Amino acid sequence: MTAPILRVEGLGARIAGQQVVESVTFEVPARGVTALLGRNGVGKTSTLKGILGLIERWGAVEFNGERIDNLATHRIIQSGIGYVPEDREVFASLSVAENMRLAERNGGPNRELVDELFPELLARAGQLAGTLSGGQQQMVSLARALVNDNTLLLIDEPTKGLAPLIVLDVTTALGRAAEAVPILLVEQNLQVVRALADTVVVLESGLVVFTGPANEFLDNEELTTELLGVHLTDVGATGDNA
Amino acid sequence: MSTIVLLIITGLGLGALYFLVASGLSLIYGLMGVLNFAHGSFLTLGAFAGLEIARRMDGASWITLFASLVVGAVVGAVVAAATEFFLIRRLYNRHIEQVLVTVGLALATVALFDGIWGTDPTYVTGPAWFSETTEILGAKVPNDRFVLIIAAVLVLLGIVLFLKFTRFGLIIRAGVENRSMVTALGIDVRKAFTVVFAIGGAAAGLGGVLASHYFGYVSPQLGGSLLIFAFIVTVIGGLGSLAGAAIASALVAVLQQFANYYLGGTGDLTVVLLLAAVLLIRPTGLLGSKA
Amino acid sequence: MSARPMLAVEHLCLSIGGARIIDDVTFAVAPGEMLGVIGPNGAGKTTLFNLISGLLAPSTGTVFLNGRDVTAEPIHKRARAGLGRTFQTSSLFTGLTATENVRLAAQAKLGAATSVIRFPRRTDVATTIANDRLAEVGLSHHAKTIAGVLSHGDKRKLEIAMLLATDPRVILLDEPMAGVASGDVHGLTDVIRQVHASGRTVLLVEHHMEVVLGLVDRVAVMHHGELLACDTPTVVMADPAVQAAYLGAPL
Amino acid sequence: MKLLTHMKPWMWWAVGGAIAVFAALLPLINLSIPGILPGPTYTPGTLQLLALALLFSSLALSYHLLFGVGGMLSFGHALYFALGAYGLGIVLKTTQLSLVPAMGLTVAAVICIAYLLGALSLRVTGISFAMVTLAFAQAGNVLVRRNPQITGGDEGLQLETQNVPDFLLGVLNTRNLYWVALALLIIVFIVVALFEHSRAGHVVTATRENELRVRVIGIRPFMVKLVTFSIASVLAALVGMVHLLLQSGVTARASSADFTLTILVIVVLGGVGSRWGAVVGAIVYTLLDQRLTALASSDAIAGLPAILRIPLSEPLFILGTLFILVVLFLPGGIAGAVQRMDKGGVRRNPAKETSSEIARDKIEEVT
Repeated sequence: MTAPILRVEGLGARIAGQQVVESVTFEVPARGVTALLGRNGVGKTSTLKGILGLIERWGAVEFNGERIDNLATHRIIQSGIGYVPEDREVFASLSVAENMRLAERNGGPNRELVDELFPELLARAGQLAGTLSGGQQQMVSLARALVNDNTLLLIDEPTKGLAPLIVLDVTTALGRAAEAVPILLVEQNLQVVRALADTVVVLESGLVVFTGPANEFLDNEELTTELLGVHLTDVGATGDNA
Repeated sequence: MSTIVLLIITGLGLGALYFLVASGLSLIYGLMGVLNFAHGSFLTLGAFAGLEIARRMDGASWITLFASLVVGAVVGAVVAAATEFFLIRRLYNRHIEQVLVTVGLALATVALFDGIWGTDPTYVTGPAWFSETTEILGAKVPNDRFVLIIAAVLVLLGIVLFLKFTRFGLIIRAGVENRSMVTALGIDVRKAFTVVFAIGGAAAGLGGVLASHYFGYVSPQLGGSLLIFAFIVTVIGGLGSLAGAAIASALVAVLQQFANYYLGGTGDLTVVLLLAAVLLIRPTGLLGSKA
Repeated sequence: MSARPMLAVEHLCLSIGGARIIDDVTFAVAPGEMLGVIGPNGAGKTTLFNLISGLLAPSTGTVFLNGRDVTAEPIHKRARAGLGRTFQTSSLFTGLTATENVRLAAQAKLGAATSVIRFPRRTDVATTIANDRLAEVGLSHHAKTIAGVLSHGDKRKLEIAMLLATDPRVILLDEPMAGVASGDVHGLTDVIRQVHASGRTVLLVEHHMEVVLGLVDRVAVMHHGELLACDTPTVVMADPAVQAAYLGAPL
Repeated sequence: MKLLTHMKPWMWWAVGGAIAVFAALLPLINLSIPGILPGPTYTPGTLQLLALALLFSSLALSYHLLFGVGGMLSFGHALYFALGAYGLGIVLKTTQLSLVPAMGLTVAAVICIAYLLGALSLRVTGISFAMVTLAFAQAGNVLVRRNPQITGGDEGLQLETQNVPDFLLGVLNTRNLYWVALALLIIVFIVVALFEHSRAGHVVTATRENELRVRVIGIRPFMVKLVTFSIASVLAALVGMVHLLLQSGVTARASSADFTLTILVIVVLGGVGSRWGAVVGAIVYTLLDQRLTALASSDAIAGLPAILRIPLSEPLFILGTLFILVVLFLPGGIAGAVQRMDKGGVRRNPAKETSSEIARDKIEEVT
């Protein structure tokens, strides 16, 4: 077993004086997709933001063997972490090209991969990002993270509110990205989790309650019911995935 | 007719001064959410710096004027950047406290200017051409008005081009929209804060030197009195909107001139009434988005 | 159904910058009914609540409360007409005590909430209501606690107590279980069940399927701003389109 | 230690009452505090200064109601102080009304103006509200300066003494004015405290915290904010009236933006959200201002090199700098600092971060 790329120990976080993450401890392996699961409001997004220092946090975060919990957000990102936020957060009044230019470090070494994954964005380079569809905005958001040479990606609900066909596109793109870079993924769509994740970490009330291989968790109906509040079998999980 | 032309051009000249103050206020507010009460002091300091240069050089030459403009802008920029770096930055995201610090700074600096330059106005003379007039459509327009208008247009153009074509401009435009996402792309947004303060300070310093020629004097109160109109202009134009500030500056100042001339010196009151009307009809200002 | 619906929306649409957030949604809720609203994240459930409670104005369409068109009314008028709601993230007056929070809501209902000459007393009606509602949700022991320091589950209970104090006829609950520990889910479920049993009409947005299926009379499924289905839980859950939407598209 | 934390509400009122009685006795006793007071407490000069401190305390309390309780950051509060002072001055000058009816008339006018301007300014919130109130106050300032035949312009307005009772006039009666100022402070303190505990007070506090939530439970916050704004304005006007009597006149500075900023400085210095803080802040500020002015014209300063002499001879420079330091390093002002000391430097609840919340903590204990 190789050393984990990210080690989170006793991470807590607070938004506007309110504690949203209690004490979270987990590791992200140096390859593959690790899915961070749990019901709405358990602190998944806050955990990602806490790792990046976007909200007030405490505890230890080690990236590539180095402590990053005392660094400012932009330093953490510069050290090689790509972030795709919930709700995309593209700059609506900037063009697609400007959104990309803002994100690129060292000239954007993975430009070709991005162009290949999202050819649509090339055609719409001059368009204001605010006028794109939800799916296209998600592509911009993903492209902003993929264009750089990162050693870890934090991706928050990339399929939220997207049409099924776009979900497929996004999943494919994430699968491609995961071949090169480990990913910590927050995702509600269990089909996507099943297709991508190797490991799952499950949160409840700001604490980690389960860590293990993805299949083991997803196949255990008792666990998914208790921890995610979803009856997979009740509604007929569609079995194997692409 | 000639009176109307004179009033319009004089109004635009005054509007240019308002814009030079309001542009910085608007940029700073848009990016950082800080209402900068010390902005008037940047202007006053720029004016005094220009004055000191003029005293040391040949008072009435064009070179002196140019030098005082440059020095005024540089001093404004440096002091504004220092204010951001040493005071505002320490209170990151605590907007009320940031406003309070700029209030304290405004009080302290005006008192300091009183101590250094005295409370009485110091009179300023520019190149002889400034006090001459040019005839336009029968109106004898004092020449300094043109300089003011040209300067404001150049500043507006400069800021727009800076925002559009430089990397800092890109960061600032993105930061106005969503500051935390800018840092989440690995960019140190605080540098942009300092840059914005410096630009605002430069515009204010430039405005200070020009204001001293427009009014014919410098006093420690100069910045404070212009600042209040700049506030009104920013609210009417829409908080954080540069274009709104430009339009409102012209509108407010021209209206003020007309009211002063035709309604017996009620310009200032008319401006406040205009503000009240805008608030009633459109609380977010002319070009403001959601408050 | 012959009874006039307590709450109805007709052809509700909301477009923001060309994007359809809510797309032609029509449904009605009978008096005393509990309707669950489910759907994947970003499907428009909270937006729907915001339209009903008046936080947002629809692009087109109408909202009826007890047969009356309230589409143009401001938030506080709808609240006074008997529409109460909670928020996804708990929203309390964090600097006031639990009692003070609930009392404010009771005062809103009783009128003279903003009276300068009336002082809250231990014996007045509003305080009595406040204490009763706190007892109802099981928070009496925290009456004097500052709301900001309550546990997450207790905050959600306090929100429901505030809601009850305004004595609403229609209640919109926006993810009441969000962030609540498993251990507290049952307690909170019981509270919601009681609220419904007292004859109130309830709309419930909730991710926690167990809670939804165990409580509601009918389920509405939202997807991409559209109403995919609206029927009893068994019928809705058998619908293949719903399965795909809720668990994610088959890959 | 933790003395304040364990005090019951009635104890606070008892302590306050004792201080008030002591303050009432000051003109009758011979107390000297060298370095702080210019002379013994029975002398008119000292009483004048103390009365001024009491008036500033009342004014700070009225601003506390607006900003600390209601969360409305107004930059135009001086307008209402000036309305009181100029209003009463003009009524006394132009009519034959005696003092009390003249005050009544002025209050009625202030209520109308405050209601109207408040209704307009409250259409916007936050920073816009601050700028709009500033603009209205500035318009008032312009009116005062541009109409010298009515207001005396920059020269200021002299008090017309014809209809003012004799016991409020003249240097020898300063102690009567001192007592009036003290009575006013007690009244303002009680009014503010009662308002904070009234239903409207709770609603406005709630609105400051979460305006949307207030609307969702069925209350329209606009009215209650307007009422708060109007009460704070009338209190400020009352202070302005007594100030007119105490100073035998009023100058245009009373309506200036600088004067509002001074009130803001006092409240922040004392601790936002704390009634006691506002009172203590005003007393500290007034005494400091007076002492610094004395210092500025002293020989010790005149002998210094320019780089030290110029800043030190400007009291406002020192006060402004002090204010910046308080904001940067002393969150919660004097009240916050006292409370931290009382709690032995340990904060009870780490979630309460902002200065106003720390100060609010204290209010909870008083109630």
